Amino acid sequence: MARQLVFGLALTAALAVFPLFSPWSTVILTVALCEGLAALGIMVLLRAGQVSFGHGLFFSFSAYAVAFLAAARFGHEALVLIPLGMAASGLLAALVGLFVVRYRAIFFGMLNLAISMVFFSLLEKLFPITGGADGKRVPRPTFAGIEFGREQFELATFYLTLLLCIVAALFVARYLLSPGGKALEAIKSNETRLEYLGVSPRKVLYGAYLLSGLLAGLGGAIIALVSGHVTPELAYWVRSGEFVFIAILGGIGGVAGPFLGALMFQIIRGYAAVHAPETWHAVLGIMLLVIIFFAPAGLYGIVAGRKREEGGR
Amino acid sequence: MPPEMLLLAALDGLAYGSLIFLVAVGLSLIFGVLGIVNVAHGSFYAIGAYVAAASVLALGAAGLPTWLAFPALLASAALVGILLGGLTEALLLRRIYGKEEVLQLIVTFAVFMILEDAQKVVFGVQPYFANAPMNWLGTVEVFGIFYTGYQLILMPLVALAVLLGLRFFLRRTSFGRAIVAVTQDREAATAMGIDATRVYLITFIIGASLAALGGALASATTSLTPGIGAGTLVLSFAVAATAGLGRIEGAAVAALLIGLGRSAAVYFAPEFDVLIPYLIMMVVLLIRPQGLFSTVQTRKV
Amino acid sequence: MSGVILKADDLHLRFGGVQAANGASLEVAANERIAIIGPNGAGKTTFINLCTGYLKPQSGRVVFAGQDVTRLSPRAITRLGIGRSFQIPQLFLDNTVIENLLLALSAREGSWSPLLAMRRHPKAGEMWALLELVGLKQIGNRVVRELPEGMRKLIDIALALALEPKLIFMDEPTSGVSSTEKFEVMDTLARVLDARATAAVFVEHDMDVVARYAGRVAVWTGGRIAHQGTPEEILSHPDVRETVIGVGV
Amino acid sequence: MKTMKLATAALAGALLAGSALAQDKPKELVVGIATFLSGPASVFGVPGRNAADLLIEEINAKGGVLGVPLKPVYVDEGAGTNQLLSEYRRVVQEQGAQVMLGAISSGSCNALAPVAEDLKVVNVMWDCGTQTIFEDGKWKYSVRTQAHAGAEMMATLLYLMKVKPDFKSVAVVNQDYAWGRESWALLQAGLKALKPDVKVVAELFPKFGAPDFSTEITRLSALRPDVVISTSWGGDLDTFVQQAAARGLLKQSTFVLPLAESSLERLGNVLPEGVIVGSRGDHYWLHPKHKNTPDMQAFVKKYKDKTGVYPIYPTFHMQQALTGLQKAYEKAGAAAGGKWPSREQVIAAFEGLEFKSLTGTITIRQDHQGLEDQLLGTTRRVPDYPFAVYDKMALYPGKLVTTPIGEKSLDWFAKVKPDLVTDKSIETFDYAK
Repeated sequence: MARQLVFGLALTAALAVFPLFSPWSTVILTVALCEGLAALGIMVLLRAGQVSFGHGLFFSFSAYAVAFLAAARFGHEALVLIPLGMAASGLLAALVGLFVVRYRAIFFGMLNLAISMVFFSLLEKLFPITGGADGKRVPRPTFAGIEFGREQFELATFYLTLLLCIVAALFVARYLLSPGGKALEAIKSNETRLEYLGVSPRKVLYGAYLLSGLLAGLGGAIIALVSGHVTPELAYWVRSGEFVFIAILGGIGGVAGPFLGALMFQIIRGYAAVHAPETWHAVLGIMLLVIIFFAPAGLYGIVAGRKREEGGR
Repeated sequence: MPPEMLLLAALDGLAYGSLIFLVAVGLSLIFGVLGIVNVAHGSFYAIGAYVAAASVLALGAAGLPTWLAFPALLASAALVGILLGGLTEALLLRRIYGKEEVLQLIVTFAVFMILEDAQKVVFGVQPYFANAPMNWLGTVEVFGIFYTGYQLILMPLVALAVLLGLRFFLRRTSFGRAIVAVTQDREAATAMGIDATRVYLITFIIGASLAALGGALASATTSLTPGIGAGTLVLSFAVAATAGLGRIEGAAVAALLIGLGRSAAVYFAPEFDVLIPYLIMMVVLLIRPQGLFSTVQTRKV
Repeated sequence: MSGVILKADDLHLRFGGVQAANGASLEVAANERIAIIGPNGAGKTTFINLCTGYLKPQSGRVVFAGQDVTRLSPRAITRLGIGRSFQIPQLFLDNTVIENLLLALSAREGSWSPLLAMRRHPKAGEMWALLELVGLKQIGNRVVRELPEGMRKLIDIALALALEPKLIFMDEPTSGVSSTEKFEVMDTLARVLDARATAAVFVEHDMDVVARYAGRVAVWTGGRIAHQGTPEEILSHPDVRETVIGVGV
Repeated sequence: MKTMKLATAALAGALLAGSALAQDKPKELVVGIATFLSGPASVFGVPGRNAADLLIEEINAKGGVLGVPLKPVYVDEGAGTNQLLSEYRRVVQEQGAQVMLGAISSGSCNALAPVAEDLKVVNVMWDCGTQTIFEDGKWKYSVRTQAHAGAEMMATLLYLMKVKPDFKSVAVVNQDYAWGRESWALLQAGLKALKPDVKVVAELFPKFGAPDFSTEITRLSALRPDVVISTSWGGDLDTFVQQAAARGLLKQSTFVLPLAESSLERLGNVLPEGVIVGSRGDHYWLHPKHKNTPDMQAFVKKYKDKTGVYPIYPTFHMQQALTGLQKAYEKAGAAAGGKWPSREQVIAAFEGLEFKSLTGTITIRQDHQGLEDQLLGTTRRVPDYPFAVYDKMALYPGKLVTTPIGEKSLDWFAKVKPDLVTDKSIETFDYAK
């Protein structure tokens, strides 16, 4: 636990000072943190052995919710829009969760994929409402009542995001150690026994699904604000796949993993975009293979060392 | 809407369904035997298409007779299946069979990302097509509407041949039976002297070749552009999951269902045609979580 | 019979051409200990599965504490107070022994606050005490996957006991336990069951264990009870000696 | 801990890599170019990049812009809008780009315009077509060096009315995204004004990147509309035309394909005679007035030598953007007394700028929208090439077909008068070797 805290603090501190040195990194880091949040949601589900290939649904749903609310001049304030976007995804997760928690393994993944693809198709189809494939612009809202310029807004959003990520990570860490988190792991290791403890695996998974939907929603809400534009691509299955990719890349051993993975993902993507603009997918793919075959515990596993997983971690 | 329009819509759905079937049945077969949902399947489809188009164009450039294009399509599919499929299985998948499903899925996802770019580097980004085989087969007239013989007759025939061929192979040949045995109980099959490693490799190659065959057939009617693999993959996921993963005949029915559903949508609700496959899949999974043709298996305690 | 807490009545279940339950009936009184014996394939485990909701009978019913539980899920039945252990231990292999038990405790107590660390559960001491009772305290912090089968068997039973059931089904509690420790284990179990006034139904192949710990014995063949009675009656019964114990002993 | 330090160091290195500030007469002028390097639209993006490489080399060989060589940095539009936005920022802030060329997709342009304002960087919209950019918004730092969708669709309509005045029914098959939808909305508004009695028998919007149009073609075959319009492009257009041609649909209806110039060479003998084609502007490598100019011949030869194919419209759009940029810098430099102009001076120089492209003259209006002529034609097979070429061409002056400043294209289309079809300023040409 102490080790994880030290690591978390170091990571946070490193992140907190970066934008001061290189202003242009603010947005990229914020984007990475947003993807980290979604990947954290994926990690929660991975603890139950379930993989969702459709979390782009919640990511994009809150992003579009924010876009619509901001365009409607309703709650034209970042500190209102973010929780509203998150709540929208939470509601959707509460609804979708009712169905998907009945499924396991590949069917869980496929059903999530299907639902997100329906939403993706709708975003593209309902052109008059959603702007189709070109998406919607998100006007820059006020931040705590202040009309910031671009740079200040980006900086403020970054620090807010960092703060929210810490809160989210700490909460998820606590949750994973709580009986509910342990029951979640039990779905992966022995669902039958869980039933025979009088626990409903569906309810346990439902809670986790809700949490993961909220986390992805939080990420989506912020990304809508910080990039000022939303497109259906946020809901495409490849995007959902990236979240899983990031979670595995970072490692699911600790809550810092997904964020580490997201940062690495952005760095590789940024570098590849400069030096190999036509083959950055391949670079990422090779990187992932290397991680899976040579460091299966992910980046977090490399950094934190391979420690026996016990209660505290 | 005159009644013959229904028939016309059905004919379109048949051709479309045949194509998706070829891709989906490979996906389904691989899942049934190896237990892996192969995301790289979309790339096998795309690369199969590119290789086929390239070889058909090369034949044309060499001034050889057009009918040679048909064996060239088959050969391209087999080449892609054996080379790419074989390498993927032998170099990567073989090392992770014991691991979690998620990791296996992600490995194929990584392969998909790599192959998508590889395809771009090799074949470029300009649309690519080789329509000689389609034009060579001419057209067929139904109720005053012209259809290409290629889509209306050849594609469904190939799909049917693959379906019957797979059935025969799995039920009547000793290697096919070995595949079925490994699917049902790997340990018992290995104890009986079946080489599971070989079964996995060959199954994966067959599955990959089927995807490549789908691509090869599509190359005559469709312009190949970057990204065709991703779209086809999701569609064949939908078919395979609707059918119940691992179900070969089921994949045929589901592909037909989705093909017909889609073409009906173009007539009656054109705004919904892209939603149809996913809606069918969702409805089926909500009613029958294990897919149309699978049976529930209870764990022994 | 007074104080019947479980009544399984004429259960039938057929799958894959096998009549796994063919008129299976049994009554269990509070605080009673019943051994089920019978050859492999007689439908003993199926009977437990039927009584605990894992399988649903095609006909017949199960009544527990005055409530029809035939169609209920294992989860609901567990909550009503029926516990069970398994022939092959069903555990959370990647967790420690105490975590396994604490999860059961949390389930029993309904403690699902996401901010409560499970290892700091206010009643965690109770689980350590239970571990001590079954002699597993020293391995409480070991990961289950590393432990031998015999120990897993015990943990499996402890997990069921942690829920404080009124009735417990145990599927071959002593299989995998070395013959020297068998009686020790069963002594401990009997003590816990008596102390908690828990009724028990257990499947057993060792006739010495049956003779010593069962109040009543039911002989299972062909998916139903063939004979039942006290251990003395049953173990001396000629048919039983031949069909059930016969070759083995 | 050691590994962590390493990781942190790597992160720092990645993020801290230099940030050049604008100076007086820089060593090089970094031009960020957003273009599709992946995805289906790379059929335009990659030719655009190839042309840029070639043209920048040429400009630099002649001493660059005001003596400063250009350095292109490419950004992939195909990576998705969010990724594009952060890359765009990075190129401006980290690599010190003073000018950005962005982008191809209207969606990207919509997303980039406000970012360019934020970053105060000159943004030349080098290929995107949506008319709404400058009709619905005012962007100080963005400018467009080619026509918009309004001009393109208006010219298309006028040409259709000219060559096939008697059509009674129309069907449309457009890609299902903003361009497909918006271009149809414009055409529909114009049709209503010019030919109110025409019947729209089918509006089909197949999925972007659809591999199969069989059902759509069956429906069109059954409906037998006089005219089939499709503003599709790239692989979608190729697939649609191929499948339609194989089934005789191209002979049954008159096809109007305003973007087909970019597919002519690829489609080879698939495209029959009599199809109405366009190229989103006046550019065409066999332009009746300019095909024999030395500049055009040199460009076509260089491009063909480099890529093996004839140049298509995005390469001309790139040429216009880079030429416009060069001229704006020269104009601003002269105004600044030979000093290196600031970004604000450059963008101001764009207003009212007139410059020659390979096929005509581009004028940048006060609203930063370019005026460009429009060339349409009807396909004809000639022995000179193994693919169809333009015949019966009509050249529409940009002024005639572009929505006036302050008006919205949709409203302007709704009140267009039929006499525009025969306006005297329209020049016509036939194919000549």
